[in-house]
Amino acid sequence: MTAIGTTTAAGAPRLPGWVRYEVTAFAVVTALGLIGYLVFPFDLALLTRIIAVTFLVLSLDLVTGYAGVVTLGQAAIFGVAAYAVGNACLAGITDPVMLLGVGIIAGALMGLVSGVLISRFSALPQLVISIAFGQLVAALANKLAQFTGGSDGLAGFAPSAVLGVFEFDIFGRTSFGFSLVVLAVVLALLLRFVQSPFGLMCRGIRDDALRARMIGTAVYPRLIVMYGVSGAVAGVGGALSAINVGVVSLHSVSFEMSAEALVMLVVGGAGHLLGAVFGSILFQIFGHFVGSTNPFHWMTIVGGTLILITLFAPKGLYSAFASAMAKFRKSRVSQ
Amino acid sequence: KVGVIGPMSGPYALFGQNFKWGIDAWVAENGDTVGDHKVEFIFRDEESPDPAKSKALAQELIVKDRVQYLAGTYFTPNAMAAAPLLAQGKVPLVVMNAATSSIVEKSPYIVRTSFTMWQNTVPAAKVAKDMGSDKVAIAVSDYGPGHDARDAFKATFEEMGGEVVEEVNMPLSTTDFGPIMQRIKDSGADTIFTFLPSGPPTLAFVKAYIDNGLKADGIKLLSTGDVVTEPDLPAIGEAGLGILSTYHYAVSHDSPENAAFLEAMKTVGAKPGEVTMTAVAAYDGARLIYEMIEATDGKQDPDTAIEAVKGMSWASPRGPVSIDPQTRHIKQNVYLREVAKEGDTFINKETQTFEAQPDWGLAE
Amino acid sequence: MTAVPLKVTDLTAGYGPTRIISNVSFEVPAGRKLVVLGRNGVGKTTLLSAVMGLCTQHGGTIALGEEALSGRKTSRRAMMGLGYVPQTRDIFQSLTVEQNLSTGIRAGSDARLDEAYELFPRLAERRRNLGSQLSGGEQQMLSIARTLLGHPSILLLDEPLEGLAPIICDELMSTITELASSRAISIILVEQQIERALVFGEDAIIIERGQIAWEGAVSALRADRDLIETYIGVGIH
Amino acid sequence: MITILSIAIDALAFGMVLFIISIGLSVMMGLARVVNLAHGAFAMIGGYIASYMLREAGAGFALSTLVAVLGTIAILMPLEFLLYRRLYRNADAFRQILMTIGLTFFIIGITNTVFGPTSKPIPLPEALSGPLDIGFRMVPAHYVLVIACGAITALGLWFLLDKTQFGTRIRATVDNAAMAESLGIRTEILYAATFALAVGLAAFGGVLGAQLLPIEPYYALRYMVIFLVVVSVGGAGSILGALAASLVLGLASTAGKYMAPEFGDFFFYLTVILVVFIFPHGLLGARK
Amino acid sequence: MSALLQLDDVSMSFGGLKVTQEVSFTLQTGDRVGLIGPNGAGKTTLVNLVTGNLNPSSGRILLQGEDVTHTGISHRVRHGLVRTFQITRLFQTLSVADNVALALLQRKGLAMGFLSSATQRPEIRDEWTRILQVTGLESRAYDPVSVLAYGEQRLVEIAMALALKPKVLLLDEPAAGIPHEETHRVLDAIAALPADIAVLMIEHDIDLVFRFASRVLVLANGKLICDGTPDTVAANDEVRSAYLGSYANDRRSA
Ligand SMILES: Nc1ncnc2c1ncn2[C@@H]1O[C@H](COP(=O)(O)OP(=O)(O)OP(=O)(O)O)[C@@H](O)[C@H]1O
Ligand SMILES: Nc1ncnc2c1ncn2[C@@H]1O[C@H](COP(=O)(O)OP(=O)(O)OP(=O)(O)O)[C@@H](O)[C@H]1O
Ligand SMILES: [Mg+2]
Ligand SMILES: [Mg+2]
Repeated sequence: MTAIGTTTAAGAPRLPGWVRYEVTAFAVVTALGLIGYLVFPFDLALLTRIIAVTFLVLSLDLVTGYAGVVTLGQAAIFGVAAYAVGNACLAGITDPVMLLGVGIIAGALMGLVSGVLISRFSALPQLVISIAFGQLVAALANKLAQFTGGSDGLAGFAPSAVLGVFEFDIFGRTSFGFSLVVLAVVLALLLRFVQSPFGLMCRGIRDDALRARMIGTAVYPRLIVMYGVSGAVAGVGGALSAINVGVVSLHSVSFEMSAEALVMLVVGGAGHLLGAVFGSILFQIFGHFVGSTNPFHWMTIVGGTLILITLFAPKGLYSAFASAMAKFRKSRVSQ
Repeated sequence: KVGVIGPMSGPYALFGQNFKWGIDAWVAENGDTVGDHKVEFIFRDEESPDPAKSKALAQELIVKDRVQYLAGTYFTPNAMAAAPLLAQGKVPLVVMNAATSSIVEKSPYIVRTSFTMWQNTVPAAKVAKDMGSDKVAIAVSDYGPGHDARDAFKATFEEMGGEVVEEVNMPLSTTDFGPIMQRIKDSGADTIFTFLPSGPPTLAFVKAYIDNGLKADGIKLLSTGDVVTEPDLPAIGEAGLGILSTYHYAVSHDSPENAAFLEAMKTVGAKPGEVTMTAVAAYDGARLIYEMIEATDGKQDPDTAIEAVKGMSWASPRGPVSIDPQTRHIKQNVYLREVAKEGDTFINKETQTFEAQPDWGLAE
Repeated sequence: MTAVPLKVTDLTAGYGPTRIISNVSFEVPAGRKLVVLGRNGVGKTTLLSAVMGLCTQHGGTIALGEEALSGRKTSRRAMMGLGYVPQTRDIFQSLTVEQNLSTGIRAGSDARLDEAYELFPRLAERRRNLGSQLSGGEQQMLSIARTLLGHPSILLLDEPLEGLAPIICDELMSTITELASSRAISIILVEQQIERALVFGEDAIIIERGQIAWEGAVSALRADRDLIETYIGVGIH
Repeated sequence: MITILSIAIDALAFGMVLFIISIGLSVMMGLARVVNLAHGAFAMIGGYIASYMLREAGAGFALSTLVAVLGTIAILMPLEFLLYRRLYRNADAFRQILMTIGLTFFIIGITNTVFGPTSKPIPLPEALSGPLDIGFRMVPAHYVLVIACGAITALGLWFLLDKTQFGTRIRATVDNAAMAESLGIRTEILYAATFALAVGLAAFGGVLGAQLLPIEPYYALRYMVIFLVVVSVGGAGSILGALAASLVLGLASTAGKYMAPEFGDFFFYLTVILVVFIFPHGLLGARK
Repeated sequence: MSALLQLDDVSMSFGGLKVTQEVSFTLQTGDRVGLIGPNGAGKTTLVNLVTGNLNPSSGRILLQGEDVTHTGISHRVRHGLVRTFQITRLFQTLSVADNVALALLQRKGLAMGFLSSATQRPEIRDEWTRILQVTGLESRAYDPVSVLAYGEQRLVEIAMALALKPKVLLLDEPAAGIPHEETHRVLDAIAALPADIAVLMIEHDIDLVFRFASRVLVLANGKLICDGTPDTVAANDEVRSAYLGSYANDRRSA
């Protein structure tokens, strides 16, 4: 259960000043966000929620797509971070940026813990440990009702204005703007991160852990660190979700959430950050669209679509898109 | 325009479906206009307890579809998530299921036409006492409503001098109840009080109760109506005969209003075997919304709207009900029912009535 | 199984859309031994897997006697008499040596495991070991023995000597030579140990960048070392 | 003492249910190398057929079970041809997960529309329903059926897969399909047979396990995690491993529920973690 | 000065099979040693014991004087012990350049960089370019390893070993699958290494061994049966009958 996605082009010579790549990504995300803002001014709540979940999918891509650790317990990190933010907010830390920090720290810590547990193993045992870990956290969240509100959810907290200026409004403009900026920044950083020596090494570990050991890499500690980074990213998502919604429920730590994130990742294409973003956005928009036009046959339609995707874009939509683009370019050149 | 949020897909889709049937039944009887205002219901899918998603839905309904009323919400956290939006959006919310007592406290613009666990459970404890039970084992699902049921039963029963000899909180995912039955048996209880959310496990629970010989030993089973919802009865079958439950509605309720309601349900396509109390809550919810529209003459004025329904009382398919002006929660009769067979169909036969029960959870 | 000639005409093949070998034609008459030589990465393995139907065939024909092989499933080709020893050995890791061998025996054939143990006594000692617990050379032996148990009429050997001790190489080459003559098996041998290959083979082809660069009798190669230097590398001898 | 014995009996029965219902998945994951998240859906189809046969067609229990098994295989074989065939050789677990989840959703959606959302009972014959007195306590009579069927299934499969040429060839194919083909093994047929076997087992488990895991549309997803856990703890493809895992986890779950029900899930998953830590290669040390 | 690598009475068995029996030898600075022996003699196992892939049941292993018998694999690599695999193990989805660059980064302690570029830093880039030239792989730098022919993958194995700048290099059949006439690439690559490191090569290509080694160890049934110069080994009757076969005659006649 390793070796997912191809990274053929990763080593191709890049133009000098390759930093531009990240800057471009930042600009593109922001631009896309602004377009979303202008075209769907009344759907900002949906777009905001999509962004929060996108962080979860990104974090999953880091451990699964890049480091080859298959997990169905990633939502535990997301959810715990969200609970941490909710509790911090109730305790009086209401500044959204500070809360984001709380989420990142909580996420990173949870990431390290799950890394210690999960990345010790490989293949099926690993998957099982991740499931068990997620279920344990979910069971605890249900039990520790004084911190989580149990099945009623943790509610009743309200973050203050972003930077003291932008109040959270009913149209969700502030939520959206705040989330979008955070996404653009984090994505740019991550794009850089996965090209770094550390990121490359993780991909090496994914391919063959023993080989990595044989060039002197201490595999286990690295996976834990990778998990920490991934946890921080999931923590951003959890924090945004808590800040924007004002309620944290058991759903955010649930198995369903983990599984859905995995589906989104695979739909987009694991092993590419942009694939994760793609998958998250497309899947949720599609799900929302089907859910609102035909809620009664939601499952049939979504199920059918997933099957079609595996038939026609087996490596995920991003790869399909990328190779279609490549073909298109080629055909133009040859003309 | 009214936005309805309910579980249209997923394991709870039956109840979302019932929301729709209930509302459709009301519209079928009363037309889709109030004065010269046309009423339009828009349905959105909440699927599972996911407040982030529900909040987005509520927000979308308010800002994009510009609804004047929100209704529905099956799950408590989802209702909680929508609450802060109501004041900002000037939109009242008619809760048609979510049963945690505190929901109505989250916003002055919330009214509830369903029930709360406390409301249904307190009478159950009284029933137990009346039946002569001394030692009760409580087995509830380990989540909010389960805890409410447990606390309500225990408080009431102990106050009346009964003894609770065993409390079991069962994980929601439990399907194998053998060991739990064994534990109850070992506790020496003479009666079991249970609450599980309606669904496949309820069936397994009842089966385990019978198959492990508890029924044969004369241990009584008492529950809230969720364990024996009408759609589940055929699956439980003969074995379920005689199970007692307390609830605010039985499909077999004998009244002209109920007969008319069931008739209307049929005309909108509801299958007789699949009607649940959520349809009634939705039906009554629609009545409130019509009332509110009339009171405000179609304008967006939540204060007037809510004022208009406070204290309102009417004859619902479940019996006489009223909206408590203080809590904005529905006051209603709670019935003791027994599973019985009438012809080929299994029903919950009402055998005793507890009149005009408030939400005991808020009354505490 | 009676021996039939293998005829390859204008074969073009590769992996997916990529073409690795193109327009390769040759013929192996029944009972003849052909050696295929060439540098690393020129397409020798690809040629053999194309004959087995394990990679994409883009053009040309492969025929076994009168029957065309192109388009047939690999398992069908094997049933028709092709036996293949891949370069990577491809031992079934989770089966024991004995079970590995038994997979080589075709339905209805009277082959016995003992044949394999006679050929490689080392395997008899290790019969209960899992495939994953064999040394490199033992895996090679197992792979060869497994294919031989299928009593193929045409044997495709991809660097079978790799990893074998010199003395085993000797024995193996003589066994195969003997098999070839006693059962009239045709053999295609890809081998980097050129000395041994030249002793063994009758005909030879040399491949360069996916095409046949030279073909002829082995004796010609033996006589003219320059040929080898030109096509394969700087001879050290 | 009686308590311990009593827990042991409950555990054995629950363990056997877990086994019967998970073993098809183990076969699929171990021998066809497909992480088949639609396993629950397959079992559910079996359950629906049995329920229909028993309640509408008035057939007997044994016949209904047989029809359920064969019927499920018949319904699903086209899927083997259309979908699963593409999954065997390519080791991309993600693609498998996605496709089988999609399939599960699809089946749930259809089932829900056609049969409605309520659960469909599988009534047992008189002799097997109701309580059975075993001296010191009453147990559900169907325990006997489940335990017997579980034991027979385990033995039969173990023989088929470990002792016959079919088993050897299947495992050869799993290890390296291209090589197996090169040796003349007809892998497509083997795969199809394995698929049929796994599907039949799923349906069988769905019917027999229905007393504890009731049949309804969301069955397909509701119990999938447990199946997956049992198979993985036992080691995919290992029959005895799956049996051992089922019994151990059944015991953990039963004892946990008896002693501290409010932590039921907790003990189950804690045991899972402990077992994996102690036996990282599957309970019976699956090979490799 | 202590030996670079020293084995004292190292033993190991799989179940009942004694694969390594009280093997002792030392490798000194500058040693070029061949390790030969029949198939299944325990050569690969011996390498696995030295690198830490397997644990000996008794005996000691010293690396530059330090007892590493019970330390982890990566620890030994960081102390200069590097091997190649008989059956190639590479990062299959990464490009050839990335494979080599990873080894370089690891050696230079740069592998924990989080936000710098991996393969394109000048000092890394120059070095992998050079290594790929030495091994004749420069034209395949950007191809993923998975599309390389098997023989080419073996060269990548060697390239990665070079990138790690070993003190002790263990080569497990480095030339298998490379045409006889091209094995000089392997020798060239080794010759390009600093003279003061110790190299141990397992190989069945006896020509190559004898060209390369100044000393040959012979292993049979887990025991060292011979340790000497190529000529003494070739003349040893036991070695000839158990291992060399016709080769010994060829050599004499050559
Ligand atoms: N699976 C594959 N996908 C794409 N290209 C491949 C694949 N396998 C091999 N190639 C390419 O095909 C070419 C020929 O490979 P092949 O394995 O046939 O060479 P070979 O002559 O057998 O070499 P060697 O002596 O090293 O075994 C090589 O350039 C290789 O990169
Ligand atoms: N995991 C294992 N379990 C049991 N036996 C094993 C295991 N690994 C190797 N062996 C056995 O140990 C012996 C030595 O194997 P090793 O790989 O060291 O041989 P080798 O000398 O490298 O041979 P070759 O030249 O063929 O590569 C072999 O007979 C092999 O079957
Ligand atoms: Mg080759
Ligand atoms: Mg070896």
